[in-house]
Amino acid sequence: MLTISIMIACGMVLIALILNSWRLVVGPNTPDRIIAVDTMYINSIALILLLGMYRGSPLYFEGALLIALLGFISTSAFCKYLLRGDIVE
Amino acid sequence: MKLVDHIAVLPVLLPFLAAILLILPPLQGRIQWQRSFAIAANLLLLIISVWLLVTINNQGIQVYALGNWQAPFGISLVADTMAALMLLLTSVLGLSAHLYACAGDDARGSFFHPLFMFQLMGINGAFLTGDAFNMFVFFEILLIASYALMIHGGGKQRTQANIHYVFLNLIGSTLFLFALGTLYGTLGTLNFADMADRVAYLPTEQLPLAKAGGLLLLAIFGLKAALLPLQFWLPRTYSAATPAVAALFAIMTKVGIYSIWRIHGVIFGEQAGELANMAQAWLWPLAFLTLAMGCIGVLASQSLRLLVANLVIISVGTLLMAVAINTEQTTAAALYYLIHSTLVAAALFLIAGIVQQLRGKAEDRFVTARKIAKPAFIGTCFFIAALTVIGMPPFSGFVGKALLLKSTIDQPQMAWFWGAILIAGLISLVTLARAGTTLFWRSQGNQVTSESTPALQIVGVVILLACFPLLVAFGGPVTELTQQAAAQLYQGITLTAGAM
Amino acid sequence: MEALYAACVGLMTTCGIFMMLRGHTFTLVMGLLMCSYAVNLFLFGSGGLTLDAPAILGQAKQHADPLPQALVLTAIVIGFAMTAFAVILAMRGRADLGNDHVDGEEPMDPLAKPSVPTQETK
Amino acid sequence: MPFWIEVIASALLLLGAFFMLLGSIGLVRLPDFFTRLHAPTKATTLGIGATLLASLLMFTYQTGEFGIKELLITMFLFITAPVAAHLLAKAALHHRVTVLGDEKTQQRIVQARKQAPPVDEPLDTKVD
Amino acid sequence: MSLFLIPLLPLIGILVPLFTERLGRNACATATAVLPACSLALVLMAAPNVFDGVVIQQQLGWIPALNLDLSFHLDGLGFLFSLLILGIGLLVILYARYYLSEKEAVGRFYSYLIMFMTAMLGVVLSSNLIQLWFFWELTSVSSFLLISFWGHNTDARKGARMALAITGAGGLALLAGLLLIGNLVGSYDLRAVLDSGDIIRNSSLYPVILLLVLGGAFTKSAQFPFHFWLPHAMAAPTPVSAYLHSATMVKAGVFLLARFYPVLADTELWFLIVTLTGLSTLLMGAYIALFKHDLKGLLAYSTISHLGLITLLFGLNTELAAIAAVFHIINHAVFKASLFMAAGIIDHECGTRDMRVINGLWKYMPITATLAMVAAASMAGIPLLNGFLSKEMFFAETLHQSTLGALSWLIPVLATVGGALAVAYSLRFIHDVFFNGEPKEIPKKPHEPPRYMRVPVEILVAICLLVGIFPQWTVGPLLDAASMAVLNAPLPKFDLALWHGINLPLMMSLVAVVAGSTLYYHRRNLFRFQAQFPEVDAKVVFHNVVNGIMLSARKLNAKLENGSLQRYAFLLLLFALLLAGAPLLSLDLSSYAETTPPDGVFITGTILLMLGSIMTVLWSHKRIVALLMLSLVGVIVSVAFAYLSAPDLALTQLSVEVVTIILLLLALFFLPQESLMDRTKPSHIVRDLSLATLIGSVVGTISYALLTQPLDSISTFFLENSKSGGGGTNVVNVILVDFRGFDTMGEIAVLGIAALGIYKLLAGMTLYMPSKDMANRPWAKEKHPMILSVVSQSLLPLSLLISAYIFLRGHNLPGGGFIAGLVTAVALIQQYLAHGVEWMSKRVKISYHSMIGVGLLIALLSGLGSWLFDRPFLTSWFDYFSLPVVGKFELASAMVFDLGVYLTVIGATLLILAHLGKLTTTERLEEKY
Amino acid sequence: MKIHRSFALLPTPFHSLLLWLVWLALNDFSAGHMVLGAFLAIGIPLLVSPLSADEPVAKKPLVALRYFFMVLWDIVVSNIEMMKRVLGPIKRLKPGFIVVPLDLSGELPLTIFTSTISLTPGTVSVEFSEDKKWLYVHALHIDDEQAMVAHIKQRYEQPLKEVFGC
Ligand code: NA
Ligand code: NA
Repeated sequence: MLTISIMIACGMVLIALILNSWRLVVGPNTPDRIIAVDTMYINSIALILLLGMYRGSPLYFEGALLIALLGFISTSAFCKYLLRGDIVE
Repeated sequence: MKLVDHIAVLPVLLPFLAAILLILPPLQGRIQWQRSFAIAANLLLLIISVWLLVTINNQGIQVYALGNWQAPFGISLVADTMAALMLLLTSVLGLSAHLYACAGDDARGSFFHPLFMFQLMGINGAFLTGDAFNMFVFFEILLIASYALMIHGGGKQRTQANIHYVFLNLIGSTLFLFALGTLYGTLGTLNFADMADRVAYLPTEQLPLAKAGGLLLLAIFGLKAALLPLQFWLPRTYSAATPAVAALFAIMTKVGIYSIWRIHGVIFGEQAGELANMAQAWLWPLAFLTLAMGCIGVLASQSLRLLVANLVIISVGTLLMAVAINTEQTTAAALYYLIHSTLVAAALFLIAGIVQQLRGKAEDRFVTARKIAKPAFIGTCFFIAALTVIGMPPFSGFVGKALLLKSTIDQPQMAWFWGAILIAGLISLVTLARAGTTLFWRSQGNQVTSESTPALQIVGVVILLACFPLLVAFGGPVTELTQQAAAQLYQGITLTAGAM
Repeated sequence: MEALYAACVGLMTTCGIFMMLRGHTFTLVMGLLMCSYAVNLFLFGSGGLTLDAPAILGQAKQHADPLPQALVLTAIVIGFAMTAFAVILAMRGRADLGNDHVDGEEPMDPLAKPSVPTQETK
Repeated sequence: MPFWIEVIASALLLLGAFFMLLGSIGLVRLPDFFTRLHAPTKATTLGIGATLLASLLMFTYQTGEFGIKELLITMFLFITAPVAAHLLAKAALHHRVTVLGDEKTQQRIVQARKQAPPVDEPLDTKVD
Repeated sequence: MSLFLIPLLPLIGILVPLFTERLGRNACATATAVLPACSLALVLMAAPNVFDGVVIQQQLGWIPALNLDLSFHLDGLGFLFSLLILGIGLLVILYARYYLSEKEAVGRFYSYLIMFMTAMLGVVLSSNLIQLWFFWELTSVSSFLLISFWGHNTDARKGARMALAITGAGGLALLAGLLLIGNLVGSYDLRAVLDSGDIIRNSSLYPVILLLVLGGAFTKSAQFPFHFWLPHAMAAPTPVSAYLHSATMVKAGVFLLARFYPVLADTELWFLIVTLTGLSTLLMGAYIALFKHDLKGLLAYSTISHLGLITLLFGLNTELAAIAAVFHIINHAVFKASLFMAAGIIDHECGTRDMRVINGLWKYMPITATLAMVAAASMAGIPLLNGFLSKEMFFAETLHQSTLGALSWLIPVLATVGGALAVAYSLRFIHDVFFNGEPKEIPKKPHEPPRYMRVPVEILVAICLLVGIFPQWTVGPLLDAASMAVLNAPLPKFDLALWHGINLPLMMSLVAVVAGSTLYYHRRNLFRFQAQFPEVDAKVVFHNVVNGIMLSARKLNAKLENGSLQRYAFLLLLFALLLAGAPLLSLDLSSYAETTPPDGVFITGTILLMLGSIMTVLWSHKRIVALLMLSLVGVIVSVAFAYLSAPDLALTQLSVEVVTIILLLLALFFLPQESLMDRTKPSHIVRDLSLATLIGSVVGTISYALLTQPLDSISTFFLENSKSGGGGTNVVNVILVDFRGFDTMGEIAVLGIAALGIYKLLAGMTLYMPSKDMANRPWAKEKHPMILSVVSQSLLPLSLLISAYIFLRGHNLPGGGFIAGLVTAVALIQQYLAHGVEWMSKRVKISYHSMIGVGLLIALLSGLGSWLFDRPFLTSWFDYFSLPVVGKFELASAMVFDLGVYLTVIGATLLILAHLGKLTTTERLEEKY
Repeated sequence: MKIHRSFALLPTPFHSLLLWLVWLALNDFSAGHMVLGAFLAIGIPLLVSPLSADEPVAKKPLVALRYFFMVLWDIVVSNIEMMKRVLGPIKRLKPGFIVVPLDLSGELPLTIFTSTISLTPGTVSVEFSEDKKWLYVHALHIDDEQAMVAHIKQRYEQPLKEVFGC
């Protein structure tokens, strides 16, 4: 049962990813695109976790952790760029 | 293990250690200390290079298994006669260029000394390595160091030239990885000797892949060597760099040529079955055109530095033609020519630097300017270097040229080769005579420039110039070494040793 | 799977190279970056594709070819260093040359103001 | 694996995935930037939280040890998601994206952009 | 006696004048003369041997690979030339002592002169082909120095360059010819070569060899059409002309003809080329000489003409002609040297050499005039003088040839015409200078030169007379010996008497004298006739040709090397495409088949990746959006690595990607925010797109082939030995820090160097900082959003902990020093982002480049540590320990290495970002809202 | 800004404890990791102490805990709210900006407050006024602005004031 749930969940996350990429493509503004990418980061975390569960391997955890950490930094850098241009002034 | 057993790795580790110490306290930020230390390191490197050459002569090829992992699993360094000669050449070049820089150019920006050492580390590693991927790594070391050294001193021209140089080489590095991936994917190994071994027994359906990978490498080495149509970056880059850096860069094109010998002469050499000598067909016409382009460049040059840079292209064309002819004798001759042409290009870059200093606003452009205060010394230096590069006696140029001509006498390409070399020689002669007479004799008014040349710059130039008569006087032993090197390359001795 | 993977590598290479040829330092850097992704995938693929077989002993029944992975790791790091240099060089180019064009023609950049070329100082 | 663990884990998984999907649907459907901002900030965060819980449950059972690694990511996301949302909102404000809302809202946007206190009088300034 | 000493003594002598210069001109000249005089003595001591036909040869090994030996021989020809070189050389030394003024660099001059002397001796004494060429080129080089002695003078520079270019070109041809000869004969020893004439003449390469060697000889001897450099070489000080252009350098060419006479002569081709060249040179030189107003110009063209005569003689292919040639070499050297010296005296005393203003010098310098007139008479071929004898032989030999068939009569007729012209210009030399009224406005009042300046002329003129009157007694043995060497065979009978009775040659001489005198008498008409033709200045022509070549080279170069990186990159990529693509045409993909069907995750990932890539390109004009797309691509690639069983790669790619994006964002602020696309022509887009697509296809195809074929790789070794040999279960990490630790060391070195390089790039950079964003909006007010600062601060310890975690587990599980380093770096970057550079630099006092140094040092030392245990560099060590509370744990040298990696990564990343951030410390003008 | 420097062995004991627990969570609860984790938990705060500002300490941890669970609950609720809005008819939405007057002060409390607002039903905090006296909040749906502001202040600001004692 868990396997099936994982697969269904996986499918849903993939649909979510596709939807996000639609937002990424159409925009219309740069902030819209940033949210789209940010959300995709988080979806990727889910995808990696699901992959780990599916394969029964704990090796993927760090990947998820890093995406969480780095995705945030990347998003804040993009926002900072829009706000001030210079991100480490 | 005694120290002599580690000798093959020393030419890499010594400059590495020196570079590291130079960016750490107490050396960091103390320019005088840095100078003394760096020169000492250079001298030591020179001694080690000689020692390595002697060791190889006495004990045969030195193979060093890093991490004690034997080939083909670990990375091994293979020091044969050719590598040792290149190392010796590099250390002579390094020493003189470094001395020159210590006269003051080194202080025109930060980190000159460590970067110079890193550059030597990269070059030496590229000469020594017996592993394809490790070669990539050392290429990158020497490249990144050269990127940084090239902009030493700052200024618009350098930035412009550096942009071209860096970006083209970055594309080159990307291609290098594609090539390595292809070769690893077909051969399943990275050790040169093992690769050569496997190329011969490759299943037919995989031959095109290995060929594509191998030829792609030719593009990368061609870019380093400045093979047409990949030579455009060279004139501006070399002429924009600080003299000492340009002098050191003289060896960089040779790294490309050396790699072609190693990869296309050995791995895809005679014993490579269907892929044997696959690069030569491409190389021959392009090398010829490179030489032609070099000649055009030489004729078109309007400053000494540009002229010298274009002379480098001529030498590259000459060497690559020899590589394409691909016989043991030609290779031996080409190796001699390589040593000589590298040294003379370096000497000319240093001389151009001095001339530039002495002539005020006119710099090293071929225009009438104020008289140089004491033209005799620098003029003589230029004259010696010019004779050498043209290939006129009594300096090493004629030996190199005559050896090349002689070694190709029975080859089918002889007529083209001879014609090209002789005409290029004539063009160099005409342009250099013009350049020299303009720079040192043509003057305007009675005012005399007042700058003088620092002693260290003179020492740097003199060391290089001293090599030319020495290369002639000891032409016998030197050619014996180059022949030994070529023999090792062609008889696969290096390979057998590397596969141990 | 292999076909899709290869198609992806090819497409990314195409995109990267197209961007490289656009005549601005910034697009060049982006093209290089794109190409480095492609080349990493390419190099990685030279050892074949494997699912659920990390090269970690005791964690899986079979193991992917670890060597290409190690090579890609090295390539990534080196690529990072090179990209960093290239990016800063692009800035230096803007500072010294007043524009970011590399097409050899006169600058048409309305934002560019000719600046004094800078000398590297200690 | 006991059935109840499977059930709970599956439920959490499906719930998590559902919320993630919900966030993305919101991102697509909602009409302007600020409304869209709500969707991933909340739904996706919750979704990933649920998924992580499922993972925690599963691995804890599998390895027989109490592993709370997943809580770390959850904690991390819950700390960062609102900050990211805040920064995005600021960026959008600066970027002058089109905002749906009444006169009062438009007025407040102008004030917010200047980081000034709100004013009660309606302003003439039009927002693009 | 050692033969080596003959060239060696002058070689040492090159330095003598430089050191004795300060002692004054007399001392300097004397000291300079000593060594050549010794050399001359040595040569003379060898005379008995030489006259007996004994060839002395000595050699030493030098460069065997080149067949270059240090090898000298002394035969008759060498002996003759050595005498000329040393003898006339000594006279020129004496002469130059007076010719050069106090102010001039006498030392340098003598030094060059001796250098040239050495080179010439080398040429004539060499018995190795390559060595011969070596000295041959040295003569060109040293003559360049001599001609350009007055380098500040434009004519001197241009003349010297032209001489060097022409003789240099000839030298190259000669080298080629000599190498071919050596190869053909199988020996580069001249003695062996001289005995192999038949091999060479019968070879299919003979015409090529002949042309190449003649190319060398003719350029050096100023034969038509290579003659034009010689008159311009007259810009040299006159002693140089007296030496180089009479006795030595120009004679090197005819020496070569003589030297290779046994090998190359005696064929029709030889006859045709050499005779016709000689003949045309003879006539052309003599004709032009007549019109030269410059004294030295006249002598120069006369030299050309006489060289033509000698060449013509060699071309005739008869033994007696060759002997006559040798004889004329001697005679011409003697009278021409004296004439040049006389001309030099006149120039010296009058301050000009223009015959139009110099007149009637007989009155002012009767002795010099007499000497010059005798020498000129010899040049004209007047009896009782040496010139007459060889000219008689010449006329005689022109009659003994028939290779031109029915036209053979032309040669003696034209020879007589040449003789007549010689008489005419000699007459002009005598009449126009010493008589013809009073001198016009000349700079100085002429008088006799210093006593010893005349001595050399006197000696030479005496020789003219002695040889002219007692030929057999004076030069007989010498001529025999030299001729024997030239012919490399026993000599035919010939008679060196003054009077052979009334015969055809004598008649020809007579005709020449009469015609020549008549010609000179009617010179005004002739000059008027000649004035119709524009005077072609070879120097200008040569200069224009060279300039023209350079100009077109410049144009072509500018067209090819147009400074467009776009083009260079295009060429590079195109070249790579051709190289990699061509072999693929024969790749048969049908044997390659997919092994795994793709699943949903994979397909979605692929779609996203492709979408991201394409979008990046499409948005590349709006850079921030493109970056966003690119960052998405990076994440998907990372996830793909995770999916495809490469967790380490996923982690690394991800962290690198984020740092890169941050870097690009930083840079973007200083770069144009948008690319102007209107610059690009649609045709360029199509072109670039085609290239990119083709390369992409090639890469994709190769990738597909690699993915679907079985690979027999060395990797099993790593999997088997990772735990036992490297002490870790994460094979990728063990490869990085152990099996291929050397790569990793290089890789961190690259990172460190890049950081140093970037530091250099950033130094002193002033950048344009936009005060508004791309849509012209002013920037937001708040520099550091508060809640970002607060959250970043509290996340820092957590991030550091995570990096420690990743670092420590690396050897056995995904992670390692590099990723940990990047995580730490990113956590610190986050602080920069949240608080700014200023805030950070107040708090963080670490010198990042020292950190790089320490990191690299640790890595290096961890590798060197293995030396202590007698193992190669980077040999790893690991062991398991246990402590009371802690339990069992592993320690490995690889971890120390990894620590080095960790520190280097942090140092490098932060060095870059922190210094980049410092650029912006200048306050921006806050725009009004 | 005041630069905080503490030479005490445990500059922030709470942080150290948290780090130690995280370390154990990341690895395992073995003795070895307890020792190693302790080293790190003490070392890292020491290392970063120059970079950390003085932060107010939660004076009432219990209230804080209650607040934490309340927010957690609200998040779940907010998501159900969200679901309705997102899946329901879009046209009925009445989005807009509201302004919340702030009584709270201090960086950490304000941060927690704005984060809470962003995580909970229908609101995302957008911008402070410069004097940090006002908070602009975007609401997904505004029925009664006054009530909304009051709810936020009462439900989230009040407990936070209590926790931090300001
Ligand atoms: Na006259
Ligand atoms: Na090791």
